Amino acid sequence: MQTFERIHPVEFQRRFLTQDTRLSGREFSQFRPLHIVKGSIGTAQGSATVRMGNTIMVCGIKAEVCEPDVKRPTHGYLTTNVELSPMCSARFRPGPPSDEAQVASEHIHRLITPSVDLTSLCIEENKVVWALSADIVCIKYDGNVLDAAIVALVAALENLKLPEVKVDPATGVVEAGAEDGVQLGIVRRLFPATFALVDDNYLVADADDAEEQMTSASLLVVLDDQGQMVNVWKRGTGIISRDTITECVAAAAARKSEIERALST
Amino acid sequence: MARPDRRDPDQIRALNSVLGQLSRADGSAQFSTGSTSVVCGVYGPVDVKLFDEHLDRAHVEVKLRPDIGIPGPKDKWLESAILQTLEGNILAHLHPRTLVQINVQVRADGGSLDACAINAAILALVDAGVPLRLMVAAAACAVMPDGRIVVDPVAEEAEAARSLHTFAFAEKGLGEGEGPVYVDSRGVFGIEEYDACYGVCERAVGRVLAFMRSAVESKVTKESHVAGA
Amino acid sequence: MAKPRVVLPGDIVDTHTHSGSDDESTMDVDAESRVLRLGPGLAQINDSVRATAAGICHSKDETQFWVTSNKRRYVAAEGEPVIGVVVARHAEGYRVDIGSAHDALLPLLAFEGATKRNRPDLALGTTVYARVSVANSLMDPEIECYNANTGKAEGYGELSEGYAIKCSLGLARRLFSSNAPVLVALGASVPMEIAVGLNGRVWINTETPATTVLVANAIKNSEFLDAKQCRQMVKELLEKK
Amino acid sequence: MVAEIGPSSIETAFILEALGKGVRVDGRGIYDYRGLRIACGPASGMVEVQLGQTRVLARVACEVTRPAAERPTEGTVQFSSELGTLAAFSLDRAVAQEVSIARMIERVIRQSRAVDTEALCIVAGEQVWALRVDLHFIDHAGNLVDAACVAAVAALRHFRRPDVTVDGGRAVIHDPRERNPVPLSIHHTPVCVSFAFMGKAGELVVVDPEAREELVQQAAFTVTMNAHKEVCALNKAGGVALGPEQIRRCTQIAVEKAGEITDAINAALKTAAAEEAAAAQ
Repeated sequence: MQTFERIHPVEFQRRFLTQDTRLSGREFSQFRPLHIVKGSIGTAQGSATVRMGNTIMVCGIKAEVCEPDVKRPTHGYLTTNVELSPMCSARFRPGPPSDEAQVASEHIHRLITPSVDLTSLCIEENKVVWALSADIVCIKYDGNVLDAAIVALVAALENLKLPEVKVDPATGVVEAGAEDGVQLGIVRRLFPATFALVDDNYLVADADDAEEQMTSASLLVVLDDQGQMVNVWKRGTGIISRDTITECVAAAAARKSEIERALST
Repeated sequence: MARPDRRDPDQIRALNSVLGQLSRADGSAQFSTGSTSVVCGVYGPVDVKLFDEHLDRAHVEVKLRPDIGIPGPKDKWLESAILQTLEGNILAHLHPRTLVQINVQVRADGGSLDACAINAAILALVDAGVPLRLMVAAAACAVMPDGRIVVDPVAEEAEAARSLHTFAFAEKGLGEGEGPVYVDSRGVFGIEEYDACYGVCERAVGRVLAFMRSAVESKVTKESHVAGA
Repeated sequence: MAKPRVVLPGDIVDTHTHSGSDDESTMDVDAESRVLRLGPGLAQINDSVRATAAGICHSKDETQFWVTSNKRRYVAAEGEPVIGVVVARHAEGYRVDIGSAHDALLPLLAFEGATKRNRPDLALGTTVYARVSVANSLMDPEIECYNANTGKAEGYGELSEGYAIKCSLGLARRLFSSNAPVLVALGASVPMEIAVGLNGRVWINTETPATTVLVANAIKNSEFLDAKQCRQMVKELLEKK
Repeated sequence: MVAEIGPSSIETAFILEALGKGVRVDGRGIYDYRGLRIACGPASGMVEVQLGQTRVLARVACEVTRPAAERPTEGTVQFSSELGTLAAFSLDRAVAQEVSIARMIERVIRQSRAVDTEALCIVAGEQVWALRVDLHFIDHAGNLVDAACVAAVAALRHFRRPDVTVDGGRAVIHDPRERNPVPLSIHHTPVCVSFAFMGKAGELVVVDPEAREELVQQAAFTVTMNAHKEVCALNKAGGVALGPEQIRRCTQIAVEKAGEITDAINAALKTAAAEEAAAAQ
């Protein structure tokens, strides 16, 4: 069986898809179970590890202090960086971040920015604010990195603790208190669900690496706490019909409760 | 509450396109919707770097430069959006071991830039004679705080909007039950709002496709009346 | 024969085949199916013939369909005359840039009277007029400077003087047909040698550089003019000289 | 249109032979510029220049930043350009890299103090305006320098920055919709006039070289003048040596050409201002 899979990967997958099953035994609309460990990195102010089948992402948030932007004196900073290095999969080459990694970083940044109240990062207006840098590193790549990255980031933000900070008015030097301080209130959590159009006519949820090779279109649906939609992102020229997208939104709502349960453990 | 430029909610800004003006590019198109303007030059099929070479098809690449500043993550994101929307539409297997390079230069961003860039890119591909499956066009709309849906929002409206939606459709995909080629909806919105925006953008894309058809037709007839075809 | 009409990529071309369920006239067609020969710019995509390029769709006695479109990037096609510049020399021949995706190979023996011993010696940068002998999408194109059957040069070979200009493939194709209005108008009053390459390059040679530049500008200006306007434009250029 | 690895031998020979008889490949006179079209707008500080087929777009933008420690009362003007693959796909990498036009334009505008950086100060030591001029090469048909210089200078003069009122240490930046934006203070308009020298000893000279002529030139020389007929800069990067006589003749020709170009810039800015005024009613 191994050689057939290696020589004709497409044909091999097609054998399963035509019988409405998947190599992994999951239903077409079934997501992989989520295992979340919060605070997995001791040295980071906030961290979380997320395992979704064989896709593992670790998110670490480091907090530093810096001067606010002249135009927005009360706003702190939150930057996101997704790392897809050769460590997690042979498809990524060493060197500068690949297009896929840069696009994922930018997309997650666009989704998370309205979800976090940046003014709560302000220590002293126009002088000192918190700058959070979230690195989301992929340890193992088995498809659907975007979902795992978003959940890891949300979990890490929930885990984030910023030390008490005092600014010495004379010298302007910032001292951090010893014990762990306030929990940052994240305004709105994000619940992602990604669907992939495999072999141009099977829509599967949470595609793994093998299925991703045969994907002609991918659809990301992100919901917020109240179940409202935050993002619909459909890429690739494969056609996902209008009604299918509506069905995916419903499936995403189901996935949301799974994520909520995993986040609360 | 009227729109800043007093347009009707379902009115697109003035469309303008110029085809085949660049001397070096194999095909070029400048596409403008109101003050948002993008020029795109396509080279292809040309020689490809060994690293990118595919034995059975052409390699498609998008290079985008913003109007202001050095290219950053936002531009990389838009590059990927254009590539994902148009790559599958190019019959790449007809020209193996070659490169089709889509160079997108943003001239001015007055709102709804993503849609304008996709429209400029498809027209440049058509002008270059790169073999394509279908015509594709894009349009954007915004849901304002008071619930109104406005098509082709200007930058000012986009900032105040509750959610922003960009859709791209293939010409044959309209109304035949087929779906969108590209969707990017961001903000806070329910399924009904999403559906409404889907319809508004689908109609807007229909108008953009009609505009594109007349632009290409006038260029083709201008070139061919000499041949007495 | 359906009258030629402008098509855009994705347009369904009405080929009157009995399987054709397209929007245009629904003429009923006799039962037996005919072999359709699709030229450039057309492709069969799940049981309908669609255009893949923008241009004018022509048809000939309902079996041959093709789209003429104006492009700039040359895709080598067998039998077409081209003008190229030698960019490299290898053991088995020269590499010639003909403006297509890959440089063409010009074998050393592809010249009139070339033998193992007496082979042509072309320097880098030489301009040659040649004919595409091998062209398919998987291989680099090959060109030859003689007619392989007769062994005669028939005008192909090195172009040692004069000047080559670049123009669109559509214009080159029109110039290639002998009755191109601009060439007829120019030929009447200016003694000149012209070689048209279908890869969008035209070689011009006249007695003085001034007239060569005049001919080059006339050709470039003629792209969007019809026959009458061409004659008028050439007359004005000649008077100004 | 097609890859231009290098000029073919008959092209080189023909261009030189024609030039010997005072004839240029596109029919222009030796000292003639190609048609110059300058389009300002629609955005503020946006100018596109078309010199024959060469097209350059300039965009000016401003931002409030903290001044450099050593110059607390001066704003900054930064240029950036890249001869990317849109305009120069077929030029091999070496040529594209070496053509750093932004540096030349930056030197010309900075050394001639065309932009008053003192006027860019908002609150000394705290906040100043940082100007950015982005040059985009859209089509390269020769002589990018002259087109880029016209575009940069015209864009700086066309640009309007938000108005600012300062009371005490606090500066209020007014939204362009409430208070009309303010022009920059530009002392003068430096204009580049480029020459190409061809032939073995560089004896054949032309103004505003076209792409094919640039491939064959032995040396390039740019004279930068301002409207008061003063030379701001002379720029020659390598190539065959030029005698004092040739340089003197070039500067003389440059005076006349610079005048024509400056008039064209002023005319374009005037029509743009008129259109804006009409649109504002």
